[in-house]
Amino acid sequence: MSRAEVVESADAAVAGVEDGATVLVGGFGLAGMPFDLIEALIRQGAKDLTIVSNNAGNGEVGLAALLAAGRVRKVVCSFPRQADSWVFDRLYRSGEIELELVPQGNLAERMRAAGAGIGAFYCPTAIGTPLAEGREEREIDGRRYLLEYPIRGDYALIGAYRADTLGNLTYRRTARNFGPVMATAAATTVVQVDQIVEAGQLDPEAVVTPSIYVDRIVQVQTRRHTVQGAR
Amino acid sequence: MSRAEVVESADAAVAGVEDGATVLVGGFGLAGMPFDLIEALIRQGAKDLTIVSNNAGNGEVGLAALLAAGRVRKVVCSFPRQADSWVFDRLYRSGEIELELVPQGNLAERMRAAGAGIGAFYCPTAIGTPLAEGREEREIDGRRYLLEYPIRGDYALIGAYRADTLGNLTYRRTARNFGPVMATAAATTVVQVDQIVEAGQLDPEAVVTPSIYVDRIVQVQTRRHTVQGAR
Amino acid sequence: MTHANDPSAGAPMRADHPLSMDELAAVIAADIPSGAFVNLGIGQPTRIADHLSASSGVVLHTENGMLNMGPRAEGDAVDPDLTNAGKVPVTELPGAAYFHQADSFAMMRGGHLDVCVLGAYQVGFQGDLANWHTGAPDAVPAVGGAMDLAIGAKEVHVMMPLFTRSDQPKLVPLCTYPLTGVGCVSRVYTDHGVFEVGARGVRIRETYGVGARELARRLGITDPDTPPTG
Amino acid sequence: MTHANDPSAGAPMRADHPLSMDELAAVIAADIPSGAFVNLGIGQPTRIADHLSASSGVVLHTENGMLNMGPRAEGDAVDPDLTNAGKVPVTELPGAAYFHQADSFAMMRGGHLDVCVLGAYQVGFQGDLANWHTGAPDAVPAVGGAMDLAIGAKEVHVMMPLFTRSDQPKLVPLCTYPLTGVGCVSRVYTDHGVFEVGARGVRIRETYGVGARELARRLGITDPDTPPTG
Repeated sequence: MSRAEVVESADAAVAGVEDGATVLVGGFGLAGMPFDLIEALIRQGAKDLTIVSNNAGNGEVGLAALLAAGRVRKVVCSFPRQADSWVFDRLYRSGEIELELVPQGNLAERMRAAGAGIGAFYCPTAIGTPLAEGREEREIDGRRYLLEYPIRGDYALIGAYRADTLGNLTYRRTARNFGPVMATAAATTVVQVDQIVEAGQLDPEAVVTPSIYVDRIVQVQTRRHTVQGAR
Repeated sequence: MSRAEVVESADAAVAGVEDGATVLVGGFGLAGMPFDLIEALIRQGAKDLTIVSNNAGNGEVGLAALLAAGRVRKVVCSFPRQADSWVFDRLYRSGEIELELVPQGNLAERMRAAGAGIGAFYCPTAIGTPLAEGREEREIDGRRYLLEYPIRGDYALIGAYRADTLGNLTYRRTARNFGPVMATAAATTVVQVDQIVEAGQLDPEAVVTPSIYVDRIVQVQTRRHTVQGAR
Repeated sequence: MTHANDPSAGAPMRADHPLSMDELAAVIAADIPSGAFVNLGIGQPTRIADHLSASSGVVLHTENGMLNMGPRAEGDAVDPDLTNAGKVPVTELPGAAYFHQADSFAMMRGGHLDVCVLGAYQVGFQGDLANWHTGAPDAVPAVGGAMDLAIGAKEVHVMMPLFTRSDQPKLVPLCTYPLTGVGCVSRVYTDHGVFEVGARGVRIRETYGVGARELARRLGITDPDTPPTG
Repeated sequence: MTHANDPSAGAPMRADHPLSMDELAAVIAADIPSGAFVNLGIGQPTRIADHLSASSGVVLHTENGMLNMGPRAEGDAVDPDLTNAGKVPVTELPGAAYFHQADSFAMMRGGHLDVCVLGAYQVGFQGDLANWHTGAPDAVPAVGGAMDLAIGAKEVHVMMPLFTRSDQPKLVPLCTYPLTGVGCVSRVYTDHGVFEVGARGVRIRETYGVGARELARRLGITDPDTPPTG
């Protein structure tokens, strides 16, 4: 049933992603980005995707490669404009890709809401700004709030550090970022990790993503990239 | 400023609690209950308190002792009725204490909302039940939800396992329960721990409550109690 | 995540007597799909754990903040910091994880649990659940996580004796006790039989020590789907 | 938790020249109360970290999920899994903690940070902030965590040059650029002076290399609180 499956390859991990799917992609810049899963998704061929991620790709790798391959119809993100986001910039300026800009905290909280069964929530972020347009406003205890709705994914592709065979996850440092939230918000959560260990090998007090949120795990030789001063 | 203070005694830790204050008290039954802080609060003498906690006391210890001392005007909780909740039962039946019954998940989520700057949220819990009375209802995507507001505390009294000198906390097993949520929801968070270690001695990946949420820490010889089959 | 429960999964038990609660727990345990994430309510449903084999891979959730909860703790294994939702000391299985209450209820309310099994005062034919309050004026009300489980688990099942001590059915056309959740229960396990309930009404899946027609008559069930034999 | 910032805390700096951004960073660092929890925005504000002494006990938050962030990482200390909000590799101080994005923004939006210091395109006399979008039709908009910090930190301070390259003031009666937040900024640190802004209008706290009257005239500030000397 829901129990996580350890698969042999990144290609097996992304099997079944349909054209038009909404895919949550982990990472803040390149930290935590699931490079191998994205490359497998490019090989897999699904197109017309909606990608939910904090950024819109750096350089030519990861999310930028998926965008360059023409598979993405729309990006939902908080910070597309970076020094090395030339792939997205070109597609955006030529009208080949749609952008929904969401403040970073709303991006995280709206995915949390999806995972937590919250129908909508009132948040003060963006009050009085252009990003409040089209949103319902309400005053509570003298403060103004906007109504925000959940963001759900058909798939989440995330990177973590260690998994046990049941699917419990730990992360490394700030590469944790969106992984734990996205894992709760997708119908199918796919994780690439550096290492898979036996159940019982992770400290139960230090598990960050409990196994219930994980569907497929693949162990890879994770490559790590830095972006110097990019944002 | 906000930096946590290590104090020498439970009495120093609860100094300043005003009559009429709202106090969030950690623990699920007796697991995680901050016995020493509650006993110090009884000695401190604040009265007319509103207590927010999952239960309403067990036996004669902890929260039950505070209730027995006549310091509590109102209890906000999810599960007051237990095999050994005779102190609360007597006060409730004699009309000496007010009860606001909140489903456990709403109790937790409403305190999280207080800590997270959420003005209110829509939740499906209690739809169509007597606990929906007086709440605003809304249909979202074909499902019915109730509007829930934050619960804030003037103080939170919680038990944890280890603290470092900055105030980072770890917990033990299911004694974690409400501690991390209450720590975010109170103006002043007071923690009793088994052990205080130097900054750098806790694994940064395994910190559960970051130091920013903690105001006062006291090291005690925590007594642990069990309730056999009580609930 | 796929739907945890297939109504045809449980091999019907042929019994010529009403089941004890322990026998019933074994029936329920056999119905739980391998690898499912399950919450067992306080009271009778906790017995189900005793009938789950380790090889089933069923993972137990306890709402006070844990996945992969093990059996009740005995003797030296008792740790006051490790209890189930009934505050009974329990143990930890390999692959366990601890989390706080907001995270635990996010898990419950977000639809991630495959099955929960709860006790009940009454269940309505349409799946309404009443299990938190008798409505008696002198009763101290207590709800705990029951309403959260009722709206949150993918499948809400009930385990209860079919009749009260005064022989009143607890599976009823409409609940008279205060509700815990509306239309949330899909299956009811009782000592006299197993029932599928919900928007299409009630259907008897199997019976124990009583004929289906007789049981349908006693409960006032008129659904033609009810099988003719028991 | 108490209010982090006392407007009288900063010892006025007497300078006979406009400050460099580095000198300004030192002024801001000196204003930050000991033990405060602080978020430094990307760009110029990150320089402030270089002027915070370890003994100040100031704890830096980075919105990508960390408290007690250390200085920029160099050489072998670079770990691609450990960056600041500007995606620059940084280090970890003793007492650090990591958390995920929803927890990090709960911390920001819940009012737990004492101070954040952000860069800006414009600040309005009433404390409006514009720092995410020039409004140019061909610009790719990006907001990141700016709007969350604007509504969340107890004190929102801005660090910016007071004039654009074409000598237009960036502290203005009303922002013409798209807003990040309304009435959220309480103090503006610039190369020419420090300003208190908000509902009661703008007040010059100190000036660098220019008289307060002259500065008030250039900016169109008419507040009588403005001190007569600079």
